[in-house]
Amino acid sequence: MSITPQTEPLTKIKSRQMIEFLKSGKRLDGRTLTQHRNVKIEAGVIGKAEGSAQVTLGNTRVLVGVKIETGPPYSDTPNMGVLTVNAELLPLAHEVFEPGPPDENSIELARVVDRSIRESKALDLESLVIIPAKLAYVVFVDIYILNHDGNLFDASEYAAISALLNAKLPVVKVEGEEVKPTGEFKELPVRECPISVTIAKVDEALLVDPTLEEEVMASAKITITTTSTGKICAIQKSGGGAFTPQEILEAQRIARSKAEEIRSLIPGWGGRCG
Amino acid sequence: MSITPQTEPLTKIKSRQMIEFLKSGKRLDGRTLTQHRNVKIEAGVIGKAEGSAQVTLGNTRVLVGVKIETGPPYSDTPNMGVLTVNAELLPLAHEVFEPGPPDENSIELARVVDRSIRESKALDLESLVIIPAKLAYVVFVDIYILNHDGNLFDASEYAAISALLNAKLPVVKVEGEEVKPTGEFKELPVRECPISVTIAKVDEALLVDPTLEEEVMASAKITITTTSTGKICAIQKSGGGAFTPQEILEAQRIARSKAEEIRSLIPGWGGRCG
Amino acid sequence: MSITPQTEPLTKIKSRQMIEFLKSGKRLDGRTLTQHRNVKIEAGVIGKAEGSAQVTLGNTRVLVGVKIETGPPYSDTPNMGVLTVNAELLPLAHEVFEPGPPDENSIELARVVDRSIRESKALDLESLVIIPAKLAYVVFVDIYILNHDGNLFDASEYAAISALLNAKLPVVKVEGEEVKPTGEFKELPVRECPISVTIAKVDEALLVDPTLEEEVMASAKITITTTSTGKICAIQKSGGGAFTPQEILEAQRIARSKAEEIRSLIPGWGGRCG
Amino acid sequence: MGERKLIDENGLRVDGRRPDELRPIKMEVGLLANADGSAYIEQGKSKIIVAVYGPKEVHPKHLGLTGRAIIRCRYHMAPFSTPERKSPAPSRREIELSKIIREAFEPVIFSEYYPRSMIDIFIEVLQSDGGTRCAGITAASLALADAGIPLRDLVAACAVGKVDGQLVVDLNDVEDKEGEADMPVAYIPALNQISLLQMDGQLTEEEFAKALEMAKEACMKIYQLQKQTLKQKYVEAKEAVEKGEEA
Amino acid sequence: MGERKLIDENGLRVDGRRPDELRPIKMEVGLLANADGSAYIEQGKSKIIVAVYGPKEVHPKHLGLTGRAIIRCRYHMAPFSTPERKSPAPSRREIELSKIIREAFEPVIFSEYYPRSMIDIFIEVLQSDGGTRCAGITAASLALADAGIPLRDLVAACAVGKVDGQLVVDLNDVEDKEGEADMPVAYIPALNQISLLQMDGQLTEEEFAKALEMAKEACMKIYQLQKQTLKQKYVEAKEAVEKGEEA
Amino acid sequence: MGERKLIDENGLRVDGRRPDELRPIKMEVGLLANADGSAYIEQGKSKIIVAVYGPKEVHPKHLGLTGRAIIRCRYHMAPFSTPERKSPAPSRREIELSKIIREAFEPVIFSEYYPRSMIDIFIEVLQSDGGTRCAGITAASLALADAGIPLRDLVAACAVGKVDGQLVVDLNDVEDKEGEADMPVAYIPALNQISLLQMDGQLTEEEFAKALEMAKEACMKIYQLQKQTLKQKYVEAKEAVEKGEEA
Repeated sequence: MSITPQTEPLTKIKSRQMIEFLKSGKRLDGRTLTQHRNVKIEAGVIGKAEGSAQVTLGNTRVLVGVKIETGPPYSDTPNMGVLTVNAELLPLAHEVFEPGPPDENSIELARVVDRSIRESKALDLESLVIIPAKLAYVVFVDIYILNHDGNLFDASEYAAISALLNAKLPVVKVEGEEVKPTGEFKELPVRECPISVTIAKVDEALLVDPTLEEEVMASAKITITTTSTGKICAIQKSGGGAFTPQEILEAQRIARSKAEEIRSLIPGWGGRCG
Repeated sequence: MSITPQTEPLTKIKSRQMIEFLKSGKRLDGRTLTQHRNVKIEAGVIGKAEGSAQVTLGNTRVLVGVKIETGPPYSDTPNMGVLTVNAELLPLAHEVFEPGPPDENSIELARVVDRSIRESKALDLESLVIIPAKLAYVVFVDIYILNHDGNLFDASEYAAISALLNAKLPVVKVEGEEVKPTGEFKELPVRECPISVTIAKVDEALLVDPTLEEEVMASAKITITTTSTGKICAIQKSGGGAFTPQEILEAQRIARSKAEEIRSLIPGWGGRCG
Repeated sequence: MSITPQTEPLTKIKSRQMIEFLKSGKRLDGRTLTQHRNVKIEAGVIGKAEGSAQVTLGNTRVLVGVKIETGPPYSDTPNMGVLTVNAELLPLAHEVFEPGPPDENSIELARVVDRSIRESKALDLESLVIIPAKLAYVVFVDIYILNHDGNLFDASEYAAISALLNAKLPVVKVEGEEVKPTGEFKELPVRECPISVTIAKVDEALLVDPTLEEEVMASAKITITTTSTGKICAIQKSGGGAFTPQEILEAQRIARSKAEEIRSLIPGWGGRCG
Repeated sequence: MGERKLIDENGLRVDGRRPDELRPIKMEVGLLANADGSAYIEQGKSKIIVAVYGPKEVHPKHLGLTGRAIIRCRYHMAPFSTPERKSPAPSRREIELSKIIREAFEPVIFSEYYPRSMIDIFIEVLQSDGGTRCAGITAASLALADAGIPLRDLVAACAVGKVDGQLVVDLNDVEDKEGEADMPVAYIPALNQISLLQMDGQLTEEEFAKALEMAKEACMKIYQLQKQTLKQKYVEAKEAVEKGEEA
Repeated sequence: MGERKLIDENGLRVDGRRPDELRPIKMEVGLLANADGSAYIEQGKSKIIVAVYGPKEVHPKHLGLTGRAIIRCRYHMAPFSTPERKSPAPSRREIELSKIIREAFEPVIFSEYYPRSMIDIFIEVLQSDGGTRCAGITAASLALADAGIPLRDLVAACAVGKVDGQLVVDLNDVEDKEGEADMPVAYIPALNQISLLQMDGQLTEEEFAKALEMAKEACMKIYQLQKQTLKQKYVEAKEAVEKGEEA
Repeated sequence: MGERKLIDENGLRVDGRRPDELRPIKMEVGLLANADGSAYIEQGKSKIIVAVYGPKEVHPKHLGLTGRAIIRCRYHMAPFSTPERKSPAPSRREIELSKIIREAFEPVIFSEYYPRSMIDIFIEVLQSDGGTRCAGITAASLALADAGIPLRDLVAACAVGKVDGQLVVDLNDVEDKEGEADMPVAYIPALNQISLLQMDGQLTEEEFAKALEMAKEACMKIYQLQKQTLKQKYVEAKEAVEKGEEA
């Protein structure tokens, strides 16, 4: 059951200040409306995982690890590998996060990232089956939120695709009923580089890459993911407000152009698509 | 752990009125002591389920869906199909029902209905094994309480047996290790039509088919299930009161005669047994 | 997540009295510092379990049952049987124990007993595999706390090793894919008799086999398990205090000598090792 | 994905509909006796029942908010609603949909009128054939209105998608699974605002703009049906009262 | 179901008992140091221990009832009590039995004497050989009495069943599993009332009436044993006190 | 257990270390923006991040203690920290370690200064290569200091173990798994006290005494690194402030 959350509002002074700044097209941290915070992406930070990447968007910090195992494919997709995305809003990352099983926020986060990867066909799941209906690669993408200062969807999505691009696939051989690792590795078949861009609406203004303070002030957010060929492959409106159709079209234009910028920062994508 | 429940009592006026009425053999809704509320049974309401039925007893409303799949039999009954009964006290149905895993009330409800079906041998489980110890039909009976105005045991039992009588068994064929649906269906082997009758004791009176108000006032309830051949096949006393042996024998006589009435309303039973 | 527990302290009078007694080397129940309470061990109390034993240490009372089944070995130890230790702090045993899934205290208790058995190599797991990587004996050791008056670690450990020594292994034969019991039994291969000794520190004094009152007063406890050949095979410091290295060495000497005493009381060990 | 043809040579869909044609829709309000408001919808073969309870006091009290009512929402599928039996425990999908459906109603409910209170929306999918989150929102609007909860407007919802390269409204299950894109939209006509928007599959910029327009139009048709259903109910209630007075 | 003969040519049962004969029963009270009351019962091979705590304050307070004590009851089986190891997590069967056992005690406890309080009954089945819910009730009565909880009367419980076409009392595990019917009954002699009654299997009307009569008689025998056990305990306690005074 | 040689002919270990040599250690403090204190440690290939929140009010209030702050501690492993993916749900091992790590800090935190408050310690193992509970304690001490929580002293932790018959400090994963004993120790230098001690494997009395001594020495080396890290941080902070004043 979903329940209206209790959110600590900003102080009156701060919220008044944010609104005033926005009226002149500026944000509290000095950015323009469509500017991202400083984006830093490091791939391969967890050497023992099959793939990994850490992303910082300003003070937001996300670590993604990819583990690859073998297991049965889903019965309705016997010719495909399995992709599983999970997110942990660690208590480390913000004092409102409590330890426990995934809540609606971490489930939504994981599913939004999952859809970006799946619907863009970034991961070639067809090539990850080993024996149809019996054995396939299972790719676990675990999103670990280390510090929460807003826009977890995008930070997680950038970390996830970077970790997949960074991942090595352990080659196995099948002997009778047994699966054995050969000790060799090959590239994980990543064919696309979907990039999500989240835009928050604060008092009529559309803000790219909102901070946590901006999210608290926002009536709603929209996350739009586009592919390298300019197709929209996933959208998620979230938060308890609404957008006019015009705002949505405008957000879509912004997302499309900002995605290009971000995609150039994804380690491993340049070489892969070239 | 079971805990004495907190129950909102009736108003003093209402409870006094109920007692007075009962002294003259009448009930607040005008029924005699042994009269059921209006019973309505509709089978086949969920066309995509293998079987279904909706029962209303006055304002009590229950939907049962039957799903049939294949799976391994239980290890202690390798030559039998599997029957699984589950009940959901939906928050939709009454404001005291909260979402969550089944509590003692929904578990008791499911087990009482399960015993009615199982102990009457209504479902011929022996004929539902496909490969002994390996593969059998698994029959899921899911009880969905849509509105709660008392006597959930009986409404659920009538809906369950009606849904089973309504159910089509998807015929499968086994090829090597694989189970394939043939696309054909046959009748589910239902051989009996157990009917439970619940009787509440309010201030010495025995009331058939109690409303929720009557249940709140009752010291105890007893649910007695009989078969079409007049055998008793399941009993459950529930609630925090007690019955004298004489009251129990009297309840048994009432249940036996009322069951005949109800059985004639079960869709599909007439044709089946004739 | 572990949280500082709320513990009801002793009354001031009682705690002052305990401290005074300790200053003259005595304890409230008349014992010397290194004396155990009356130890009583009965094996075979649950005839239907494969093995069982009940231990009382003063008013502390623990029942351990051993069940032996067959199942797959762990994938990382394909040539070994499986040992599983579980502990239930029953609500029966103390009013602070609430029903529910195992909490950190029962998990710690089970793991401390598990390590005593495992690290002493008491149970010859290598001989408990039936078909490598496929089928092995699974030995369940279930610790049932019936009355809690302190020192659950030791009472449970004595009951566990006694129950294992008491256990009969049901001999099975494998025919094709099926495992069948032959109806015969043999001794469970128990090769060692680890004995844990728990020592609490109360106001500088080291007390063997603390009562619950002494545990409440203690700053910390240490549990040291030794084998029949005098090796240390497991240690667990617990509780929110600390020991000097000197105290730990002293505790180790005490544990070693007390273990000899207790080992002579373990039913079935004398004959086994002789 | 699918190899099946989803649009035939006459431009008609698997169930014979034109691209911009809704499935047959049947709406009913006030059918559950205990709930403060309730509604039932059949949209094609999807069947959904919704109950609303509240506004009522929050228990335990410390969960209440001082300036507004909290909204609780559960989207849940019956175990027998799907081809394979669904476990009654909430799936990750149901948890996500409960959240975004709740968010779709936050902008229309005058929750500020009821501090320290809560309003419960329970959506039960009894039979699923695609489009259940949208049909659930459509029915939940009716149930809220039936409960007398003050609303800025009704919310109407409908998906637009792409099958065989063509944009179509109100996808059924086959079109959803085998099609190329699916975009559920919830629209608030009086505010000209969209309070739920999701998308998966792939759309170009042009397709997206057109899809948004089609969704709005489909929602407006559903909105008319919603208003008609409520009016009918009001007429029936009035007639029942008058009949009662006559008797 | 079973093909095994459960009644031999002399009319005796698998364990040599006559149809109306109870298994050997051993009862003990006051054996657990921490509990306010406790009891142990062996009935045939079934072994059960029961502790009672209370009346004590309810925590958290808002769970208490203003006019009476609440009763909490747990029927639980040890993992090693059954032929196959039982998971310690409560099964659906244990949850149902906890409820109906609690309800079996509601009519005898003077709970109105202890508003805002609670009384806990913890029943642990250590070895199971049939009839554990009844033996658990029998022992729990003793534990309640041992705790000094005011009772209208003790509750005595025993099952009656049908094996090889014949009615028998106090079924053991084989008779329960392979027999044709099983009917556990809890009886309150002083009130002539039945506070637990369940049945599965099949019985005719005549058999049912006779079974009820046999259950009552069996319960009365158990009731005598209960009273004897409590009296014995009282005598022992008195002797201990007197001995203490002498010393 | 292992057949691999863990100590070579030159007395060196699998990673080339001498028996009493620690792995390379890298420490960092104050890296997380939201936490009141934070630290990061790399010890060999083990990588651990720790955040501390508090002292802050306890919610709900009745969980607070009147005479002191409660400490909450979670030791948790990332799903990608281990060779096989670890389920993010806490394992029994993680639950036990959370408890004994909390207990290792109880003696050093001046919790009596903060009644009705709580202090949270969150330890996340990002990459595991043995010794993570000890490295976690070492880093948590830094995070507590970084949060400004008053401490009697830092806690330094290190394991001693036995491989190929020889005592060695700071075991890596291979040495832990294939060695003959493992003994994690947490030491409080200012108090000369051990606040965490566990052992598995087998040690003689003499080995145990020597191992305890070696652990103490290893902890003292780690303690020096901890103090150095905090001092460095203090210098950096001071320089930053001065630079700010100059500007």
